[in-house]
Amino acid sequence: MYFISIFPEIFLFLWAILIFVIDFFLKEDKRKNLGYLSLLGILITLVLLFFSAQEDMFGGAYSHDSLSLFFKIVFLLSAFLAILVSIDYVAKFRSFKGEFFGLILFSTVGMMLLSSARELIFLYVSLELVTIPLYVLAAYLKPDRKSAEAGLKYMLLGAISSAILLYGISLIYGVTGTTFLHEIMTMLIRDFLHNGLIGPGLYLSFIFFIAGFGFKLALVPFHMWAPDVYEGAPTPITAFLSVGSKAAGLVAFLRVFFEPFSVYSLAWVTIVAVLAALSMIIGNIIALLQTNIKRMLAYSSIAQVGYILVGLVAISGRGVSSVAFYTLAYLFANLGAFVVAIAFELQTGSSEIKDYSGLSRTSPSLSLLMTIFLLSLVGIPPLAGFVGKYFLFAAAIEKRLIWLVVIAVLTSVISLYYYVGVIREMYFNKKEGGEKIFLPFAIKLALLICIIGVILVGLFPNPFLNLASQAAMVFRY
Amino acid sequence: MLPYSWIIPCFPLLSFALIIFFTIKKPKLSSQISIGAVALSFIFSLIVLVSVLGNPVTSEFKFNWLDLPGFKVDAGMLIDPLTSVMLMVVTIVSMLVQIYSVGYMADDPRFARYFSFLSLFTFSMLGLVLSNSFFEIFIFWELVGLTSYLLIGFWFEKKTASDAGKKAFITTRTGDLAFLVGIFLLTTTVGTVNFQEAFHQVESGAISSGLLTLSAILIFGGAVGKSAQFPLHVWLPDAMEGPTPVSALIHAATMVAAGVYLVARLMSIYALSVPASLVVAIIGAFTAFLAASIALVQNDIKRVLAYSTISQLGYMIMALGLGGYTAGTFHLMTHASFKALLFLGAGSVIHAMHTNDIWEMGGLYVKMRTTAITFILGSLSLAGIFPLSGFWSKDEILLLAWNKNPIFAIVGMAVAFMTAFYMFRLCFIAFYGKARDQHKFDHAHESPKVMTVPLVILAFLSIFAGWVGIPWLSKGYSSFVYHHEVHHLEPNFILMIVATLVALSGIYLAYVIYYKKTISAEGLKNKFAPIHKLLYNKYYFDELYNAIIIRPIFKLADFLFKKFDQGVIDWLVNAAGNFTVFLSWFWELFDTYIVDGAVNGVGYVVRGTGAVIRRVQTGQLQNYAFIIFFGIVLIILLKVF
Amino acid sequence: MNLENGIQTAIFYILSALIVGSAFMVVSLKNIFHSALFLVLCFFSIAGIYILLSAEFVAAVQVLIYVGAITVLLIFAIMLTAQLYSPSIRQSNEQVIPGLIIVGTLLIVTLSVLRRTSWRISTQGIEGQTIVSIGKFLLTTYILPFEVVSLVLIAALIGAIIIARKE
Amino acid sequence: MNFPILSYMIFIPFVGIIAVLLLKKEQVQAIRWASALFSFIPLVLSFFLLAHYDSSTSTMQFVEKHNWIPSLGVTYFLGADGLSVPMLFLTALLSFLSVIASFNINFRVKEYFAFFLLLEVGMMGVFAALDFFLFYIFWEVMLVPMYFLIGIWGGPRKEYAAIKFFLYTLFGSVFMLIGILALYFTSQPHTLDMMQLISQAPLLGRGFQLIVFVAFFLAFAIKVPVFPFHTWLPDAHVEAPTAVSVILAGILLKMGTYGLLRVSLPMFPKAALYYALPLALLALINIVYGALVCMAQKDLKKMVAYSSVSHMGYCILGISALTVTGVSGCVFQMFSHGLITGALFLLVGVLYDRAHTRDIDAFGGLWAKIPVYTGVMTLFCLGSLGLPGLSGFISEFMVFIGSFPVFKVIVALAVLGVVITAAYFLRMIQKMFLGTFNTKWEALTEISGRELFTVVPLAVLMIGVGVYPSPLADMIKATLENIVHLVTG
Amino acid sequence: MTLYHFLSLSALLFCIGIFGVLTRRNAIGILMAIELLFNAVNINFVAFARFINPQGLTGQIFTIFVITVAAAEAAVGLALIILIYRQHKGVEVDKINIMKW
Repeated sequence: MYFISIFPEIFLFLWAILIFVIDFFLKEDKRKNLGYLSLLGILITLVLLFFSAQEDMFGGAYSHDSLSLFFKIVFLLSAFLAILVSIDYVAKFRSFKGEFFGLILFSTVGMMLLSSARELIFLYVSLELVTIPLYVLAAYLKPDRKSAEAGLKYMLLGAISSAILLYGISLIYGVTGTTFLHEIMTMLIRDFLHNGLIGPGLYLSFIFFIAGFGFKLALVPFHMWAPDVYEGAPTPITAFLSVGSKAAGLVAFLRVFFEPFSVYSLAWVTIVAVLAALSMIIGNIIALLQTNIKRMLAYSSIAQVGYILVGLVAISGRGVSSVAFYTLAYLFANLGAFVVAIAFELQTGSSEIKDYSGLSRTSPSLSLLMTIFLLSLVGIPPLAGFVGKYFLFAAAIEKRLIWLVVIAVLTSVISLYYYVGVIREMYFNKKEGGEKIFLPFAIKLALLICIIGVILVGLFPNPFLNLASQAAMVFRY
Repeated sequence: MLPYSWIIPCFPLLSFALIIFFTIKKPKLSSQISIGAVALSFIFSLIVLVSVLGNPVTSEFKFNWLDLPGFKVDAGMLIDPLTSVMLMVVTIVSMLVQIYSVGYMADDPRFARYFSFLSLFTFSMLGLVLSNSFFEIFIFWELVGLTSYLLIGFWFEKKTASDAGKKAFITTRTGDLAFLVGIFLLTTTVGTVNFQEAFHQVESGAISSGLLTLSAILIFGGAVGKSAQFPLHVWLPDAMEGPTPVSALIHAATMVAAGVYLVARLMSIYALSVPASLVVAIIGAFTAFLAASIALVQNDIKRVLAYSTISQLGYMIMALGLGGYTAGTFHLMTHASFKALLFLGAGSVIHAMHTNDIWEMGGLYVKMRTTAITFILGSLSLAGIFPLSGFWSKDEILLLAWNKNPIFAIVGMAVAFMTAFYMFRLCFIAFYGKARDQHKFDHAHESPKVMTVPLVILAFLSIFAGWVGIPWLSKGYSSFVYHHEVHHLEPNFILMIVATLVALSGIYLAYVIYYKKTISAEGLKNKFAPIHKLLYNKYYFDELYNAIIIRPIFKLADFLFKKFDQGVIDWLVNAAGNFTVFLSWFWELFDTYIVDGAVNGVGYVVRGTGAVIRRVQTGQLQNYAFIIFFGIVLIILLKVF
Repeated sequence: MNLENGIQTAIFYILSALIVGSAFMVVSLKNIFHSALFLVLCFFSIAGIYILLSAEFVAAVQVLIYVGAITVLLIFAIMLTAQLYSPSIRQSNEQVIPGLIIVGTLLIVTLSVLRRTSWRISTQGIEGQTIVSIGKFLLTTYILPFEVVSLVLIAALIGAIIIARKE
Repeated sequence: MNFPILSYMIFIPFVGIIAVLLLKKEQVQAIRWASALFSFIPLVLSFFLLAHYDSSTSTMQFVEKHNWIPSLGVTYFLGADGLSVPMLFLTALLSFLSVIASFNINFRVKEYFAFFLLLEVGMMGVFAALDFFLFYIFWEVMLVPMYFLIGIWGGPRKEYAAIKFFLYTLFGSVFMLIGILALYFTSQPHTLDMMQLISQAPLLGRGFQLIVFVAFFLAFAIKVPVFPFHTWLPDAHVEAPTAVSVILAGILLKMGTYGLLRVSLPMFPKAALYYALPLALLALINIVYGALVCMAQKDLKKMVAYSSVSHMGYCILGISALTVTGVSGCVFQMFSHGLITGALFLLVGVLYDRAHTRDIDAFGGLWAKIPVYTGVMTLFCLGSLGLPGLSGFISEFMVFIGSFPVFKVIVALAVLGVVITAAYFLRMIQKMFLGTFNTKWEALTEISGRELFTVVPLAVLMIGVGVYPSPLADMIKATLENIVHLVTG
Repeated sequence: MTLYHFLSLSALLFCIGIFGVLTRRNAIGILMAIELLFNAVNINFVAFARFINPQGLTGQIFTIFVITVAAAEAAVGLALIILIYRQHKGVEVDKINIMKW
């Protein structure tokens, strides 16, 4: 038997509320256990997800299909890992330990809704549900000036970007007179058949949409917030941002641009392609000079989005499935790297790359894992990152986007340099008095999940690929 | 028996292996093994000779060694009269020299190694003689080169010695380049590396005369290198740094003759190409004259002999160039005997005197009679005095030259004259007159039996070996070793007499100057100072080569490494550097580590741009907002309008 | 053109003038408190525009939430963040000129685009009680966003508390 | 045969890695012997390979094919033919010997051997893989351990050398990746199976071939390395620890030429013909340039490194000739250069361990002190300078005779390389071993049994191939004939 | 009084808002400017609702949602500003740039 398709979201939301409630009755030091509770919630949601029907609801405003399924899994995974690593991290907060998890869950619910949203009001509102908790979470380390600054920057720029998005939405609404994606599609197709050219108003709205989603994806030139926020925010949140909210932006992008806007794909694809190229180039180049690992990973994640879009601009089933697949691969590798960073930070309180020197001597296994994650991000086979990139490039090449792929591969060569920079610190240099990094159980578990993910997705990508290609079948090309 | 003659080279090889791996610590045993081995090969080659004499035909034995389309090699042996003769020469000389060495090298720390090298050499030389294909002969060709390198540099503590070895190897190898290319040219055209087949193809006109000439000349380049012909003759005199017996064996009797042997072996090619054979003849004649003239004024006993060797080799080459297959090889044989004798003699003198400078010797006749007598016999033979071996062979060549082209005959005469002169200059200075260095003279003594016996044997040979070629013999050398058909030259008495007279006059002149001293050597020297200087410095060949070849190459190498591998790259780095300077009031660019390599150049640029771009990330929230809107406006302007 | 239209037009232009003027004040005044007040004015006149567009309910909401809630919040915050009446503080940064350029171009571009776009103007106007139909819509078609926005509010609420609370 | 011998050869070292990782850091001896064992088994297997290989046909043998990632058309497809079998054998042999040679590593032993075995996995895989995806994976997998091996255990400028190597090779291989994808999508039906792609090669358009050939060539040329891309080599070779230099020179360089033979020629016949002359010219530059640069070297190891540049030039020349003899010469050269240069690096390492310098001029007259070492060293130098009777000669000769009919002038010039090679090797020998003994080295000890054990097999093979090459020739003949036929038709 | 009038009005307002965002040093000022942006959008929506689909009224509904969310964002934003104020004793955003490059 199947639940109604929105049931998982409802459940997770209620669970979040439950967390808040229990939080009142727990003593400050017990509250970290709420983390395990929320993990349980996520697991249950995951299970429910597979037992919930794939159908449209609310007159097509909400639809749970293979695409949203895939991305909901991604969201839940990233939330799971983020919470897992937070359990020991929350010790840094003086208060509101419980709410931390609750807000993450809220944001996750938002993402899940977003991935199913096929109506613009709903899409906008759930987008806000994703981001508003994140504003708070980014500023969660209150005494830390960096954290507060990150929160403010994120919030203000986020508000601006959502205003831009709204303007775009309003224009679309003006052109088509509706906010339901499928209706918009029919309208646009009619226009298209009526007069092939794209109207300027529509074009403007496309651009505003790209800008709005580009902000969430941290796509050049809308990426500026990312490095600062990533650096300032509590590291688990940085991890969550770098995967969860990106994926959210991605899925919204797919929904909007591949269903209604696909008619005029020629109009927007070049813009996106160019922005992708810029992201790869700028992200990688600036990352070369970073000394803080969080900031470095921020820039690298900007570049990674560029790679993802390489697959996207090849508007094809292969392309979309490659995007989905790479998101998964990227999730494991990137979160893995962050988990290591968190473990290191928890012990040494530093996230400077130079402090990693000699890590391979004091805690070899940790540095080995880090190496694997980073190499996966570079795209060294047989790790997940490689298969993902291969798939992306394959999609692009199939569509003869050679120039883009050339840029992609060259920049990935550049990226090698800074990823390996960390490895070099860990393995080649030695530091006196570096002590072994202690790994709490939760962190161990997170690392285990990530490493298994990276290697499994790399060596036996079949099931994941099938899932991804099913997700891609949602759209017509 | 013939099919089994592959055994001949195997004995020395075996002994080489044995010595290297087992008896390197037991000098006595090693020498016995080595000598025993060569003795065995001598016996077998004797058998071969007999059987070939029995029916003088060319017989080949081969098996497939490598089979690729376009490159099929049958390893094997080619046995004909020439081969059998060469086998004899090689085995005899090598055997005698090894016996002699037992005495000469008696107190050398690396006695065993010395013999192992000798065996290796004998093996390679025999292999070379037996080869049946260009490929195979080239292999052994290189191997003898190697052994000669090892043996010249045997006393490697002496810088001069190891230098000489290197020089020899590289110089000959330069010749081998031409040889190699020639082989490529010929074999790829006729499609086989086997001698017989190649000859057959060539004679059936499978290759255009132009190509044939070219390849023939190129291949001759190999001979020029090995046989120290002009312009690659410079290595041989230096090679005298090696132990004297080695000089006798390798640099007088056998290896240097390999070039001559090669030309003889390829007679059917040269016969078909007039220009090529002409080149050969001219080179030979020129070298003969050149070397002889240099020999006139040298003071180092071995160097005199070395130059005489060069000139004699030139003689043979000239003969072959003139189509004198018989004459050339005949002289090769006789020359082997008396030149080996002379070297060994010189060796025993040096052994006694511990010096090479003839002006420190003198009056040795009384001290070491056997050596002196044999040496003088050798000299006579070399000068070509009736009825010693030298006479017959040289006469054969002169006769041939006279019939073919008198100019060469005249050159030959001149050379003969000079030869006689410098040999006896040597004899008179070394063995007669009074001792110049009393101290050395007192310590001088006759060499042990083990050294003198070979001298005697060789002396015997250098008297009688030539008699097999006496023109009046009905079944002489010429009717045994010949190319295609026997051409029996009518002996020419006038020529014989003239030749003898020339030789005698040369001897007389030497007698007058260095024995009677009626003409002062000094006077002459001063009178012809420039010429003397020129000759004394061997026409400045070494200096020339050093200036025009060796130094430039090193310069080039240095340039490529220093300037190019690092320079170009530096240039890129600087380019990157300038780029960064131009781009930047940003210090990040300069704190990067020192780099070389284009990659780093690029890296520089990338980092530079990075440092520039990152400055946009000011941390100013409103700049970020600005960028966002700027981007949007830009896109709109680009796309919508 | 008939009188009613004329009046409407006149009102529109007055309101527009108010809106733009006050908005400009908001972004340019040295004294942040004054600009807050101008913001209130701006919101009111926008409400007026809504009424012109026969969206009474929206107008009401505008007044309630914006004027009632948000501006109050803003002023409250301004009070909290002290140093108000010190005109010595520069209120605008050095981005004025580039900002003007960007904004100007954007404005021109947008206007021309909007001008050149062919809108599907529907002939009939809004009739009857909009409030009723809006209510219907909110509880039928748009029930989902309606629910979700409540989550947003909860999240914002909790968040605001967490952030703002002193430790 | 259904026994998946290739998979075993590839993955037994991997088992070795696990074994090594399970051992304790302190159990140095155990780690050493374990890795020796796990690199020895593949060697044994490779003998089986040689024994069971049927040289009469050019078809793939020991084939293993399983579906892996159907949606990408990726299969787990292994196989060996006359081209790969010798390389696999060489890999197994050199890896084993290098492991033995690495016994003197005392610093972070565990990691060292783990990386080393991983390296072996990669190399084996490259030579056995017949599916492009698989090929690329192994190709890349090697880079990582190599990076660490150079970077951790290398010489003074190790980090620089390591990252340079990594960047260079990755730069090349990403273009190969693009090429692979391009091939995949042009093939009908889409496939990554090399054999099928080869069979489809004639269908490819000329322009397409010309472009994609370059993409692949970049990757291979950097590995070889061909002239403009060679600058990573001296750094990497010089800084790397002995055993790694051996692998670098012995195997990694061969992958470039192997790739050219396995991929570039059969899949882009038209391009191969088109680019033959430029290739030959590059080869010429490699040969002469490399040799000349050797002359200028003071550092022994650097000299050997540059000599590789020169020697790999012969391989390229042989390939560019597109004649069976030339290509066989190339394969011969690959094999013999693997043996000789491997041994040379081992010997250089032996000396360096004792003297702690590689400055040629610092030595002198060593023959008197360490005759055995001198003898072996001289032997290999002679092999390297192409002395007849040793493998170097036969391969060079084949290359020359194979390419002479095609490029007369180029070959005639390339022969110069032979003399220059002789010159710098003899110069080196003379400076180090001849002349008066430099008493500074009184304490120098003779080469040890273990070290001797590492080079003797190589010497035996070198002489064996040199004296009687036909076994190897017969093994590769059929395959190469097929390849050349595919190109020249 | 056509649709274009209203759209131009909103565009104007939007641009003014952007100007404020770009130039206001005071964080609260920026927040106000952002509110202007939202209002501009709202005008768009309502105008479209009026002229494009009068029976649908989607625009008006959207406006309501926007207003609500804006309120929420304002709340969070102001909280953040207060937090910043506590740390920096000021709310000038161009002073808040610990993190850069």
